[in-house]
Amino acid sequence: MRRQIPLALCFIAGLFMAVQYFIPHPTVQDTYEIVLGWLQTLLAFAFLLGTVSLIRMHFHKIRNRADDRAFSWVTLLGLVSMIGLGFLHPQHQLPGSPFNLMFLNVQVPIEATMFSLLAFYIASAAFRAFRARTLEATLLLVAACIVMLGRVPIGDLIHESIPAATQWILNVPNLAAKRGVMIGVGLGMMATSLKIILGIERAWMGGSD
Amino acid sequence: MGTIIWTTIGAILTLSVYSFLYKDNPFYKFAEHLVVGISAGYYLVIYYYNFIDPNVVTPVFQLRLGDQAIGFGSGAWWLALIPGLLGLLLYTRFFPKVAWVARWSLGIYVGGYAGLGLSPVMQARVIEQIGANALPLTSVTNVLIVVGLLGTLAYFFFSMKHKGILGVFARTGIVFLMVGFGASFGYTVMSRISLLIGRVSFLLHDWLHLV
Amino acid sequence: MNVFEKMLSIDRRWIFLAIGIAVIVPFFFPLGLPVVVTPPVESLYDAVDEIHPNDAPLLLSIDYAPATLPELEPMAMAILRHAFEKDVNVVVMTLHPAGYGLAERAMLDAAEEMGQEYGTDYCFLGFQPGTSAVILGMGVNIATVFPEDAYGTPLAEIPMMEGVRNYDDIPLVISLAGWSAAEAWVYYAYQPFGQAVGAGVTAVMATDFYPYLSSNQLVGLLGGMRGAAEYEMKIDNPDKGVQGMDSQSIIHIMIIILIVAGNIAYFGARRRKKLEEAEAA
Amino acid sequence: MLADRGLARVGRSGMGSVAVVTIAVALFLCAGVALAQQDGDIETAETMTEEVLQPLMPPTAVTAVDTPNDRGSSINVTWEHSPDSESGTLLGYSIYRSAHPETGFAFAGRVPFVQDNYRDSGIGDNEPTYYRVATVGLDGRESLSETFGPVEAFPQWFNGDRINVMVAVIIFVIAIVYFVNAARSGKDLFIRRLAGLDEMDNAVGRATEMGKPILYITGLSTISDVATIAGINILGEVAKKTAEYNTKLIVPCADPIVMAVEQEVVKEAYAKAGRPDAYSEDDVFYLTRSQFAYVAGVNGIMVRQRPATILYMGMFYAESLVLAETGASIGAIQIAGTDAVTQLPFFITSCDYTLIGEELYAASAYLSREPILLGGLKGQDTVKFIAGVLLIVAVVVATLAATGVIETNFMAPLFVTG
Repeated sequence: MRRQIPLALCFIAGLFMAVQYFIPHPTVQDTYEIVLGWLQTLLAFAFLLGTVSLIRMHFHKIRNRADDRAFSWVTLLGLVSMIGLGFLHPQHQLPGSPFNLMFLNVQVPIEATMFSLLAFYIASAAFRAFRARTLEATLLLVAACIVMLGRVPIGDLIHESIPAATQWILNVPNLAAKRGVMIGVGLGMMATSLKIILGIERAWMGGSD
Repeated sequence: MGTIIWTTIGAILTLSVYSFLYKDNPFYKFAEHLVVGISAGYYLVIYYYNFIDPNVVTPVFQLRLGDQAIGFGSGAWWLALIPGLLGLLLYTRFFPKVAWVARWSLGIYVGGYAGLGLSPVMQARVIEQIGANALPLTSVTNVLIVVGLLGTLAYFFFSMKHKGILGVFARTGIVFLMVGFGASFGYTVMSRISLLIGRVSFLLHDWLHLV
Repeated sequence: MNVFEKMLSIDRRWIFLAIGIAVIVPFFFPLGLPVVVTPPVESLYDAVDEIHPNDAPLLLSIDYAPATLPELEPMAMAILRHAFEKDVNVVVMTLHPAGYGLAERAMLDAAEEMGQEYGTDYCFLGFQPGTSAVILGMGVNIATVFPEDAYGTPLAEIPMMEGVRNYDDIPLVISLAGWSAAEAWVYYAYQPFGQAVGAGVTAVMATDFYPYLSSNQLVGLLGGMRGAAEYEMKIDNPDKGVQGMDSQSIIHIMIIILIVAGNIAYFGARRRKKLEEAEAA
Repeated sequence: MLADRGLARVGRSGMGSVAVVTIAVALFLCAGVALAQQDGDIETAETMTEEVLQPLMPPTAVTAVDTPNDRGSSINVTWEHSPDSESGTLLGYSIYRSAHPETGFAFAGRVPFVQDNYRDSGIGDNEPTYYRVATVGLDGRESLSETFGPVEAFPQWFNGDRINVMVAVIIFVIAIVYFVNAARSGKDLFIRRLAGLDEMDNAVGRATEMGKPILYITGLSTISDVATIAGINILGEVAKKTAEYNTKLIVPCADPIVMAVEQEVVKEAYAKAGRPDAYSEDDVFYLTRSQFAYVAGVNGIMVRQRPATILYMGMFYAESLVLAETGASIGAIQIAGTDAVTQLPFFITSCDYTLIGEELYAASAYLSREPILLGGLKGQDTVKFIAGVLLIVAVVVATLAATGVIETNFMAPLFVTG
């Protein structure tokens, strides 16, 4: 019961999803869409699990009088206010609703700023790690420098062939490497999927036996 | 007026995040904890209204009297009970004694997506990629692309020692991989700086009206 | 600790500070770093430049949405300034539902700056859904697709639209788009009607458009912020594009210098260490 | 004596591999022939021509067939361009349909004049339908073609465009199952060294010595990305080690289902190590689904809890470098593994070791050394070998075709899918 049923369900769901790909008939395709809808709905249900986990962790921090417990209140307050605004305000998604304003003026700017930290980190990473220690490392840093130069106008001034070289690197070695990675990854994905469906790989339910 | 207040809030939070570049501090902690809470709440609400409400609640509780096909696909209302039931099974995790029942739902979820990782992947990532690479060896560029792909594939051989001809190919593969990675790195820099320009423009133009 | 080791152990926050300065300074003091004008931009500039003043209008289709605004709005401003400077009449329209406000904003800003008058120097047709149908229809008769302008005036009553019936009376169309609209202009305006079309697209999309240039289906092309900067240089009016490219150039060069410096320090420190070891032995 | 037995084993497995490869290539070629024939069938159906000339010349050779390999409700209408299409006097073509050959033709759709086909969808299955196509002039005047019909739309039970995909999937399944079974029967399988994984033990050991936690991140995606599943599989192996060494393991999650599965994985690992009490649900927890809010939270965990080791295994997007640079700044040992090609350069730059692409999928087999998982890896390599052989053959054929030595590139249809 504890292991056989989940493994059987996993097998049936996996087999169906793999086979439906070859059957365009509406009987199968409609079922496929229904099952896909189930999976998405299941994820939506799981958000309550996640939210409870988040609340519990911060509740424990507050109860254990952890150093940063004041900030745990901030998280809980943000969470509760968004859930409250979302469920109490019927038109929560309309522009100008409190839910939408919080999203646009708190979540969006913080996330956009976190994203823009990359401009700083890309520089510090290049300084720290781009060392011509080996042939491979040298190739990596030379290719990166050429492409960087080729993207800005100064590149043309340094040497007129830099933009063309950039294009060539992107279209030839880069393309070949990407395709190779993609094929390998495809096989890896398929093997992992197959091992899950057949119950060979069971780590997702806590391992074998 | 409202706009100014909201813009100021956004600007202060923006600066709080940038303060992390100097070191961890209470401003960053505040912004971090706030955005985790707000975004977690946001997604809970959005997923409820986009999936649970139309796929379970509406068909089961509001339209059960009408006997036309409702909800998603062409299923009847009782079909909507299934995802609802699977979803509720997940909540057995709150009760340690029956927590293992949640694995039934997880089994369907994991198995379903594993199945989707089989056939479409073979098409898009393997067959079509080989087809795109079946180039006539009539130019240096084509020769390099074919050699590069074969080399990269050779690099990913696990069950043989990289010696002899396989070793030569695998070495070639690493060369292509590294040039490719360097190129992607260099190519990305510009768009990341554009993001930073965008944030600085928000601070200097939209908020402070300096420029 | 010698100079190499000091370089290697530099606090990365100095790098962060340098990046921050490199982005902020050009906002206040545009450096106007050299921007080389490439042939696709040159030919688009020439095409606009050759339009007769106060005669048949340039059709500018501002087809971008907010997401691609930073890259494409500088292009719109530069082209409008160029046209207005030369007293070229401009008809503005959009094929993107979210483009209405953006197109109007760019048009009004440029017109105010250059002292142009609505109706005699420029006009705004607004938005019509159905990309390919709109483009094809305008090739037959603009007034059937846009019977009136965006503000409800019939086209016949707009002075500058007198004698403008279809593509025969429009020397050039320019589409600024972060999606397939620019291609649609090639397919449905150039292909059937032989209308001259130019385009401005994002940096990422630009590589896909080079084939159209080499087959002369496009008269010119602006790619990303850099394309805008080049156009701004052509019209001697450096603005957002040049500012952005200032920051981009400085930071790109700075990263390369950092890489070189890092390597010099690394190999310097290693060589010194080896020498010391040799001495000790 | 021992060496002899080893050789015999190698011989047997070699024979098996050769057999699998040969059968695979043969099957795949058959699939290609089937595909090529299918294309031929459609062409013969198109050869019904009727020419009618009118003032504004209508299109000729109007043909309609059920759309192949679909779910029904759709018919493909094709025609030959009206001679007027060259003259610049055409706006496009209008398509009309009716249940009767003579009357009741209703407008179905319009296409620009550069097009010579139209897919009429949303019609009933198994209902006889007649089609006419009209040229539409710039002035709106239309000129109708002859009627074509009847034709019926119907759904198919098999997508013939994907026969090559199906054959390839079957070959793949056979290869994996064959080698897994071979491994079950106790064959010793070689696997090449993967530096990042050899370092895993040291990395866990280092955290234990320093008395600091290990941070494990499976990326921001859901289970729908197989890379996430691979990350979960590796977590199983890592949790076994942390349970054994009694090292704190922190697993912040961005997806609630991934969290549920990972709690299961870690809890079981601790139970099996005889330390069920050492597991706390506060160690495997959910932060938020939102990309950079999650990053903000994880950055906070890094600078405050200062893990000695950080492992990134799964699917990553633009956040990879923000995470890895923050991790580097606190001096943690970092090992990454992802199949996200665009993020690999950043992990390679910022982490101590990086598993590239497929290496991520090999990791759980490598770490666990379970024979059946290693067998799967051998199967994977076999299919990779087949892919390489097919590529070489296809390149040779393409070269011969391009240089005119052979007439057609008969390999090309093999790789066309629908």
